[in-house]
Amino acid sequence: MTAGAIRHPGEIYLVVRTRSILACVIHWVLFCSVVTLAVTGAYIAWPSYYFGKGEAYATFTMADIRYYHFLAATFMMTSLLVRFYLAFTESCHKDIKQFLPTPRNIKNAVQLAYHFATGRGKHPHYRFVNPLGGLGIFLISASLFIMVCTGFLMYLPAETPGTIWHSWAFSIAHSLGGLQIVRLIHHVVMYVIIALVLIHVYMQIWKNSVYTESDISSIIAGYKLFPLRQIGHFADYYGIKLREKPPSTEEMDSASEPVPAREPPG
Amino acid sequence: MAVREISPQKKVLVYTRNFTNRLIHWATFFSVLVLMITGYYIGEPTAVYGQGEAYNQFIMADIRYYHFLAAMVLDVSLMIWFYLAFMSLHHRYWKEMLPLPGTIKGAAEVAKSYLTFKKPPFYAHFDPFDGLLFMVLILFMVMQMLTGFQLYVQALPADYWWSELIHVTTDWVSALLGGSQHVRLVHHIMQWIMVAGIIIHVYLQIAKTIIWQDGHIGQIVGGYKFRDVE
Amino acid sequence: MARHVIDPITRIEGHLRIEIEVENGMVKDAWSSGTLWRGFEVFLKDRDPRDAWIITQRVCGVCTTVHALASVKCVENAVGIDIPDNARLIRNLIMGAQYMHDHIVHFYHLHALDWVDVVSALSADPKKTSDLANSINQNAPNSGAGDFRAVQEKLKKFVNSGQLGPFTNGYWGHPAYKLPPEANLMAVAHYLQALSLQSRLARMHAIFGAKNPHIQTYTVGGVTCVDDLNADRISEFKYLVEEGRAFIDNVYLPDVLAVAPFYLEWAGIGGGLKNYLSYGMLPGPGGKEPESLWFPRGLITDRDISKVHPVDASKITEDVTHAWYKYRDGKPLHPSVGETDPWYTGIETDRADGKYSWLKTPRYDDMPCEVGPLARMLVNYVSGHKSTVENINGVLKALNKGPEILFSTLGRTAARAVETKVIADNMESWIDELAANIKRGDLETFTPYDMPDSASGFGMTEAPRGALGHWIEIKGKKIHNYQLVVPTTWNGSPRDSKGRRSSFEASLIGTPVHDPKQPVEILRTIHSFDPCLACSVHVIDPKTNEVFTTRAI
Amino acid sequence: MCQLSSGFSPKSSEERVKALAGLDRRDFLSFCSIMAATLGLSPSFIPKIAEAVEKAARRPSVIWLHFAECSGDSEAFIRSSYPSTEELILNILSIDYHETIMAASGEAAEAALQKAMTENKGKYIAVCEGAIPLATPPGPNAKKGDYLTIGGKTGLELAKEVCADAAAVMCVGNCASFGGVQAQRPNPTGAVGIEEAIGKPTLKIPGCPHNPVNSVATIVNFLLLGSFPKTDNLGRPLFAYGKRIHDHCPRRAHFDAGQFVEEFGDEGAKNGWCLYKMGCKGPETYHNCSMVEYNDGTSWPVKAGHGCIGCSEPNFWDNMSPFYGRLPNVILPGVEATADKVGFTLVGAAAVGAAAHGVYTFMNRKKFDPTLKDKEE
Repeated sequence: MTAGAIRHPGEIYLVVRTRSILACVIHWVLFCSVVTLAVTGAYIAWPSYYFGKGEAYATFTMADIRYYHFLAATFMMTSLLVRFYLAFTESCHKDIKQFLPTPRNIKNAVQLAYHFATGRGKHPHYRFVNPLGGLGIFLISASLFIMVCTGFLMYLPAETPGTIWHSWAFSIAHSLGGLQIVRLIHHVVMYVIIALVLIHVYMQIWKNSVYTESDISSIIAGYKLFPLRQIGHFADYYGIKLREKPPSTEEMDSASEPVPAREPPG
Repeated sequence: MAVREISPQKKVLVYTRNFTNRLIHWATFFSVLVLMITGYYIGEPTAVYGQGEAYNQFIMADIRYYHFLAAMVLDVSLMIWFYLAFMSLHHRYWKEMLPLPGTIKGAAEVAKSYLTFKKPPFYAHFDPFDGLLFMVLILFMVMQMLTGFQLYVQALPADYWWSELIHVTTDWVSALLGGSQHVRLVHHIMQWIMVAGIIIHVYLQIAKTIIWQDGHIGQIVGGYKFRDVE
Repeated sequence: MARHVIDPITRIEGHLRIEIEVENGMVKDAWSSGTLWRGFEVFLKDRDPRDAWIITQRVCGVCTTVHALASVKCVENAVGIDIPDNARLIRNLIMGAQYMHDHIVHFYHLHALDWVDVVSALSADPKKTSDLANSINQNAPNSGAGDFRAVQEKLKKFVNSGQLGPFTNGYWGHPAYKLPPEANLMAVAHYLQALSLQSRLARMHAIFGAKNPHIQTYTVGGVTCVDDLNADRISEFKYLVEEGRAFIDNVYLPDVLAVAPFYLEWAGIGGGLKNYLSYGMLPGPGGKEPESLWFPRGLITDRDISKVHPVDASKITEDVTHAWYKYRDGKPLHPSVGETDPWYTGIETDRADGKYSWLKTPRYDDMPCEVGPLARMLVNYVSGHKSTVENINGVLKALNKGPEILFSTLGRTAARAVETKVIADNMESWIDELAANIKRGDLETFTPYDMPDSASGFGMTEAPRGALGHWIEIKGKKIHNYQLVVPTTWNGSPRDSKGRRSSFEASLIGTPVHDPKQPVEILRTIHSFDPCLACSVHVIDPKTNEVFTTRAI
Repeated sequence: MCQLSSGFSPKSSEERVKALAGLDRRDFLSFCSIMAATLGLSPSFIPKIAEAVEKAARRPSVIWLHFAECSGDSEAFIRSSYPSTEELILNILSIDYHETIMAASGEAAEAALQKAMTENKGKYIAVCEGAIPLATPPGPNAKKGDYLTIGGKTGLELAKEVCADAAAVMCVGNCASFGGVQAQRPNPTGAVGIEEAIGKPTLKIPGCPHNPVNSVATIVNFLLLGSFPKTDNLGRPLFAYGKRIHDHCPRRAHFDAGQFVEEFGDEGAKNGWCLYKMGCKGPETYHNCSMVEYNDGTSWPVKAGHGCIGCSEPNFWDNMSPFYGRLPNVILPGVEATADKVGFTLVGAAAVGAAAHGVYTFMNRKKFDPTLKDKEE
């Protein structure tokens, strides 16, 4: 028990709900479907071994893998779509604004990036998604959206011959420079997603370790723990008595302003 | 709305796992993952076919190589883990994992808490229920090591000191189980049991994180969790 | 003295313009211009060397496959690999099929209308035509009086329809046409037969080569059609070869021998240059070049048919004095160090010292050379190539003339016919070798390799139109420099810096011209070369990337 | 597009049958059934096709122009088997100008062109082969398009002149359709397809070279219905370019099974496995090669063990190359690299950046953790 006292002796933390369980579930559905898409996609791009021996008429490895790729894609699209809808609702505290690259968000993200990179300045405590993370999630979502579009542009001409979807997808594919270019985009953007996810995971672990706010449990259990001392100006709210009306999202975000440290109440 | 709710509970941060401890956990995790995947191929080699001339194809050889490599990582991390269980400056946990009367009682209490949702006493490192589960998992890992070495040594040149050492330390396993084919069988079956154990372990950590709001799962990443302020 | 322009020259591949000066009914001077520039070497730069053959094959759709072959050879040379025996045989078969097909198309569809008056055939007596056909060759197919009557009826209806299609504005009735109506009718019948036949013969390419034109079976390291190495495909190929051989033996060669006596004066016209160059082709077992080549590599100078000189590729230079390019110091350069700087001065320039063509002017050891079937046959003949010697002597005997008549327009056309027969007769031996390999269980068609980071190589072969060479320089596994020196560049190029003419221009000098507005005599000589312009116009690599300045629109 | 206003004065079908002398009835009907099959029509259309061909008493005038090309499409066209080239020339079409086969040269050829254009104004089919170079060569007297001159005119001038009065413009081959081989990077002559050069919609029969089955079927559709067949939005007839090669490939079962040729000449190649890993572009190419094959159904590239190179698609020389690779290279300013190289660099940079940041923050952890700082103070 000795180690417990090395950092933050006596620091009081408050459990702060950051996500609905629904949002957590969607995150992991999205994660699993993207992993499945990446793995099956890798096979489709480099089918270096063949699975299942036998006559071609009775073996369907590539067909099956493509099937799972498409299946995972529907999961991915559905969860992305549901999450997008929830971003406008209370159950996800209407967080759409936190993900959009608005000038304010970008400005805050730059400041935050500077802090993360150098350690200079005070650490801003964001209850939900911080502007830098929001920007990253925006980029990942946008990349996923590109994957959905290019995926459909390849899927529709192949799987829906003779329909309006076919000619529709075909026109768009050709205006982009042909199916081969669509394929190239689909392939390269996957690397972009891998890189962004890598950074995302690293940043979560890093924040979890450096700021001791339990960021990791936020995506699993839906809460974080904030040091009471450092979110002093919310103390009356976080402290003993609950305020009638919860603070607005803007108020939460502006928690990045330097706050004078106080003794924890109680 | 649920998401806006902020718990009035006050918590205090507690360091529960030092860096070495966490590192060992993840080394164990990744090596077991690799062992499971490569082991699946070795047990079910028709899963992947190599193409081309046999003299130029090394799929099974490569996969066995990574299996052994991962096993080495696991062996080393387990050894360090055992050493620290008795010698750690931070937390000597060997007692917490033995089925002593106190541990069993605590474990029963924790098990009850899962059913009644009544929060058990705070355990900084792991609760007695986990302790017993870890003991089981560790025992399985040790058995996998023993059976694994026994299988491994069959392919080693006999006049090699290293193989002599393995023979001396693990031949009794073969004798006990009744021949190398049974060793293989046990190695295979125990893996499936371990998979079940790992699933239970992961589930419990997530459940505890959600129910008790102690940031429990974060401790294996950041090294800390939280304790209620009385 | 009038200057006459013939533009476009038709019944050739590509865009060619000939200008002549006529004095006293004879050509006094001539200029040949290639009028299309595509820039192959520019876009070959930075490509994957393995793709080069697919791209370079598109320089010509008529002698398709020959650029493909030269290209895979030059990359294989750079990579340093030998191809399996089956690949060599399939390449030889495809090359042989190319010659059988291309020469027949050239003679009947690109060249025959220079000698045959289609309209005159309307007044022929089918019975006499049949007698004529049978007197030349007893095995002539479809040569009954009824057959010729049907052709004549078809032709009559066609002419009476008033829509002459491709025969519109032909030089019908021109005094240079000397065949009797019966011979004309026979030739027209064979024109139509050959039209159907060539479409069947093209299938030889398709069997192993996927399609024709532009086969798709080569790859650096061999061929891809391993799945086609079976009895079914081989017998299909064999029967098509037989069909082609029957036509060559019973129609093509007899036709040449039947028409030639009426145009014997053309054995003295259109000779042109005195040097003949052949790179040789069709490698034998082992594939070593030039040792194993079935058609030898060699050079004949000054029409001296007692001696063949060896060929050294490093003696080839290209000159741009009269071509629409600029060289920094104006001197002729070897292709591998050539420069690119297009400099277009307009089509109506002063021919004496101006630029007037997109073709560069290649020279071997500072000598203008003729390339093509005549050059190949001469080199074969002088080297003692057995079947060539037999067949040429047979033709000379039939015409009752000596070898000197070969140096002419007629000689060129005869050489092409002889070559077709020589190659067609040897097709079977390659098929048998291939069948024997398959029987032995040898299905190897590809040699694996690793693309070197940097290397250089060259590939030389013969296109139906003449000597073809590709040069490649690889850097960073990409094409750094790629050059082609192609047959029609040798033959159709403008003058060099010393004012010496190339083949087209030289061979036109002294040609009688009855009416410059109906230049059928000019066409005879030009067509005897089988010009192929698309491949001739190209640029040499820009080490300095200067060519990109030409992109400004 | 391309509607024909009663181009041919109908004469008695008897007269037309006479004009078809020499083509015996059986051959003729077999030609008609092949055309019906190619156009995807039911067998009940066979007599209608026969009638349409027979009724067109005045053969449609065709003016065939060559621009920047290799004549491969002319060569392909004369490989037609059903009907044979002879039938096409003598009985079905009136090919009034075609540099590769016409008797006349020079001025006589020019005159033939003018005659055909005047006599058939608004009714002839302009068949274009080859791209139009639009760039201006450097040089004192150069003007736009001088990389190609025919009869003293630039290709662009000729194309505009001839296509203006055509009933329809049909582009054969990839060069005429989309610019083709000379239009690949860096396109030194500024070559473009006919449509882009003349600014008028054209019907396209791309391919390198095109399959004569498709050009002839298109012409027969024209004779049968008085209009060209339905096309996709690129102007390619749907009957020939409506389906992907990949979806009708005889090797498709091996694709779905995951059985691939790893190297030319290996066991997979001998067993006719899928050429996907050899860079086959069947999955992105719309063409009917896998169904009609070439040269009278003899073979086609995938049958000969070589991957498809996508020759019916726009810019295939750039998009589909390297031809032995699955994906085109990524071209960034000053850099050309494979997609995977770009990807690995990207992911590698992210990983290295993360690791460097991790080390940096560990070394400077006091900066990040005010508690530690407080404690020291």
